[in-house]
Amino acid sequence: MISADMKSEEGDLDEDAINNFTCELGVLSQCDGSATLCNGLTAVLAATFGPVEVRQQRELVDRSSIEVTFRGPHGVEGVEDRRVEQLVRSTLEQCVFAALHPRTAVSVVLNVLETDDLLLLSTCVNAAVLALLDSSLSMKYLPAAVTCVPVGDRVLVNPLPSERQGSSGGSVTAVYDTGSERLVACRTAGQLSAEQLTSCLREARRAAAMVRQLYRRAVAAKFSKEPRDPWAGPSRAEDMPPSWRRLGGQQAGEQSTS
Amino acid sequence: MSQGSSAGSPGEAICVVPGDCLCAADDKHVAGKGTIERSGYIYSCLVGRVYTQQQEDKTELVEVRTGQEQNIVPTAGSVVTAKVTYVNPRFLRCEILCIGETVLKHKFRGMLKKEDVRATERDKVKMYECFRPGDVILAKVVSLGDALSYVLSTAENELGVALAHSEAGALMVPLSWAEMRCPLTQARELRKVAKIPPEDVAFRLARSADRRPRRRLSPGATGPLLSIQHTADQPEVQAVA
Amino acid sequence: MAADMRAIQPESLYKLHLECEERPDGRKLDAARTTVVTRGGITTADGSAFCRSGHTSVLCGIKAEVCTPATDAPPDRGWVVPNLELPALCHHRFRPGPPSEAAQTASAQLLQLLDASGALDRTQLCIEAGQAVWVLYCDLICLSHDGNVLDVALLALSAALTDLRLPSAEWDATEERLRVKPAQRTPLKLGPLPLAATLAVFDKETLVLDPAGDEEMLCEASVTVAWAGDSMVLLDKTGGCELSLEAMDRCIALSKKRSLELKKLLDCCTQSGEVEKGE
Amino acid sequence: MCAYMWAPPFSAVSTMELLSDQGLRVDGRRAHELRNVECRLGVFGRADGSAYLEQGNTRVLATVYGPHEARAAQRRHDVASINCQYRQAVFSGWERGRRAGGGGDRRAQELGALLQNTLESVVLVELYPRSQIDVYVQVLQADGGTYATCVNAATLALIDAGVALRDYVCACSASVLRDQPLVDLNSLETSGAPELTAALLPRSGRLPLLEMSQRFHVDKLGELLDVAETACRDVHTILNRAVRRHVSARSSEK
Repeated sequence: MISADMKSEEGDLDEDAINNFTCELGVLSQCDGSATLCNGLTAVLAATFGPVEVRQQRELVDRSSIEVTFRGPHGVEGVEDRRVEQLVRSTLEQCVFAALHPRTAVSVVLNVLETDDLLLLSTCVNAAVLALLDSSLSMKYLPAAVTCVPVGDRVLVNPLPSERQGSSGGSVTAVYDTGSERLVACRTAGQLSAEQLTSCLREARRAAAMVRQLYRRAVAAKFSKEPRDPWAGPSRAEDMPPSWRRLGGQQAGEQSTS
Repeated sequence: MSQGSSAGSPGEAICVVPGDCLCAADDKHVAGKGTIERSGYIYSCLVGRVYTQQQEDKTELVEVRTGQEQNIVPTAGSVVTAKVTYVNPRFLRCEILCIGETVLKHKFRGMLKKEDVRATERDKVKMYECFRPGDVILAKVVSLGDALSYVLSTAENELGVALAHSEAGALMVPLSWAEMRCPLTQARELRKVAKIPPEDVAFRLARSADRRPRRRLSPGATGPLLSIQHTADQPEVQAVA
Repeated sequence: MAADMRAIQPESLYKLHLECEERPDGRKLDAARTTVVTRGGITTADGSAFCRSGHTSVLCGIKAEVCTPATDAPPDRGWVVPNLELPALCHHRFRPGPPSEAAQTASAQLLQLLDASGALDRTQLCIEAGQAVWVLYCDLICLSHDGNVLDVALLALSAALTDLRLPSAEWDATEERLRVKPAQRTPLKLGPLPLAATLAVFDKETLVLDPAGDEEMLCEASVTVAWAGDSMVLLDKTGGCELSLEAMDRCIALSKKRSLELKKLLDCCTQSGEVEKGE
Repeated sequence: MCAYMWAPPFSAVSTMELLSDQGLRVDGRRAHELRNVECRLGVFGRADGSAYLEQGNTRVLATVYGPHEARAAQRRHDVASINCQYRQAVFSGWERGRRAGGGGDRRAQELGALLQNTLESVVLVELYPRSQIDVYVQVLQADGGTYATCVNAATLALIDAGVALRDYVCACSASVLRDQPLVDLNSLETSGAPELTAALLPRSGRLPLLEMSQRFHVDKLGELLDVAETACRDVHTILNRAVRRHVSARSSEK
């Protein structure tokens, strides 16, 4: 049933942008929502708590305050970690319906399991969104983050380190609202020409729609594991369409170690 | 030491600096603002110009005026404009933004207790039916209060909520002393509404937010300036009980 | 009892201003504040610059020190260490204490911008590979904070780098010690320096260049774009409302124009001195 | 990483005579002469009061915020509390100083507390109960007499802020070299000689601060104090002239 809906709505998109993605929702039991997301060599575990009681200092009278804690792979906290936190927090502040829970806090914890640095930022944003989806917090829209690297005239989307030969070191990480296709956040690194930036931003917008599909499948896969849920789709892995299968738990582990 | 340039020319006030001796503190002279009386003399404690003022008891009040914004702090009895930040069933907290007509550079914290909301039926007051966070209120300072904040009161017709936004986010129009209406949804919300005197056009203009002027603003234009500009086409005033 | 609209409803007042396309300080939407660059004011530093844009002022002083490169670092490259301080002195919102998160991230961003621009070839800072290299401690102090500190800080850093004169130093291999002649000084060879422009976004579409402190507090989003010559070295849009790609294109064009103005300002005063750019 | 230090530019002079036979000092001043003073009030529009002061090569910026609502820890119910912070820029000296912040710099903390005590003697704190006045001084370039310059700059900033003061407070440093008292030392002279810093309320002649480093003979103290007091009065004359000029400029603008 869900698969038919998806086909009609999303059509057949080229899926190069999310080829290297694996994800799983609800991996942790003690938090309100959790997700792991692997993108190539980068793996992030996200957990959300909330809405919970808020510390007096951070209390906001008209909405809930969103706190993001980022734990890097090395355990040493640095300034770069704060910048990742800032970007994820500001993205979530826009998309979460914070006004529904005034005077509360929603806290998101991001744990980096593995990283190749380039894709860290976009993976963190996407993992945080998946964890929020898992926690069933109301959201205004689904943001999707994509990292693009210009190489010559081409633009690579979410490239693996092996694919980045010949790049000048510039990269663009963009977060889009997948509904209105407007830019939520953007951060670049290295040198880019204005044309490269423009083509990266446009390419990222196209790829963000694919990340949205990934979100849909992840949620569908979650419901498929919960047979009591009347919304559940196929319950056994064999019944799922082939493209869904790699979203299963064991495969995710295998991919991240390879 | 050089005396102020204006000292020589008669008619113009003398320029003084802190520590300057102004005159003897005798039966005829009383130390006013910006001065200090010490060992029989009146000294200046600000940089500014000296002004004297004849008082009713035939003494002269000696003042030093700086000609710029005075550093004022709230005192008991002054009417303040404040923004509500926190409401609970017993009291509310707010930030004091203006004292009288002076805009403060630094905000002060204020507190309004449930029993000071109105003068009658004080025990039936429900805080949530009078104020919401984000409301702009007019209140009078009752006392300096405890260590944390100034204690305010709205127990007068002219005091209470001056500006409030509805749940839909629009500026609401007052209907009576206890109700306001949202112009977007027509929903009514309860507030302890202040009766704004007709000459206070700044609030009236702000309340009728739909009628925005489409004319050039002078740089640094502020509220009172706006109100003077628009007294001619003053918007119709909603009846306030 | 007439209360000031500026205090009570800054948002509505600002909207009125935007409708008239004129900002509270009298600027047009795409106009920057008057910017002043003064070089070489601090005689105890090896290079210094003072930059002011409206009420925002940043002072940058560079001190060069010699150190041995660490074993895991490239032996023939020196270091640049920018550090931006936002002391309590510059704004009443700040309190005395350890450096704030904003100051730390801004310092990191300055280093990132300088590295990305490639303006400074760090092999110039090498005295003897593996033995002695220069470390440039670039300390920036914000003296007055009225919005848009990063742009002004970056301008101050770039100007101070052009003002920097390194003492000539030689490594004496036989005695294994360094000989520094502080009297003989040479400037660095610099590529295109990074220059940033920040825009604030109101009403989802309206772009406002070089926001002042109040505008920074009221705006829905802000976009910082930095250029080094013709290439973009940073586009940072963290937080705030969503933007259409057309609005982003306008951001890029406006920031490019502003960075060219700033570059002209820097070039004008390559000789030590003060240059003012009137708006 | 080991740091190599190279000689600061003036090391060659350190053996030179600080006071020539003609009675001239290294920078050509006479013994009782102050350095050139430049000052401006109201340099930063966003602060309640600010002042920039140059005494020779020592450059100091002071800003004042307040009186505003006091933070809980500093609140006093009957008077205003004065909160001072002293900061020295890391590039202000010939050798790069330690980074400020984190409360690590003991000397800066001490000078902040000292400044607070000095200013409490002139500010009419009883006029602003339960409030707080922040005075921040930032040394941009240090060439001797930094503390004295900070006191003078803070006075100017308080005046600019319109905070009620009993009087000016003016400070100056003094020293003794080969039996000859010197005033307003620069960093070269400080390195070799004892230093006395005095602050004075010129109208009442009171000394709210007296700080000494190194030793000198007690018989010299009286003479040194006289010299320091005269120097403080000279500073007062200069500051007073600047303030009056500022006020007349401000009123002519209107």
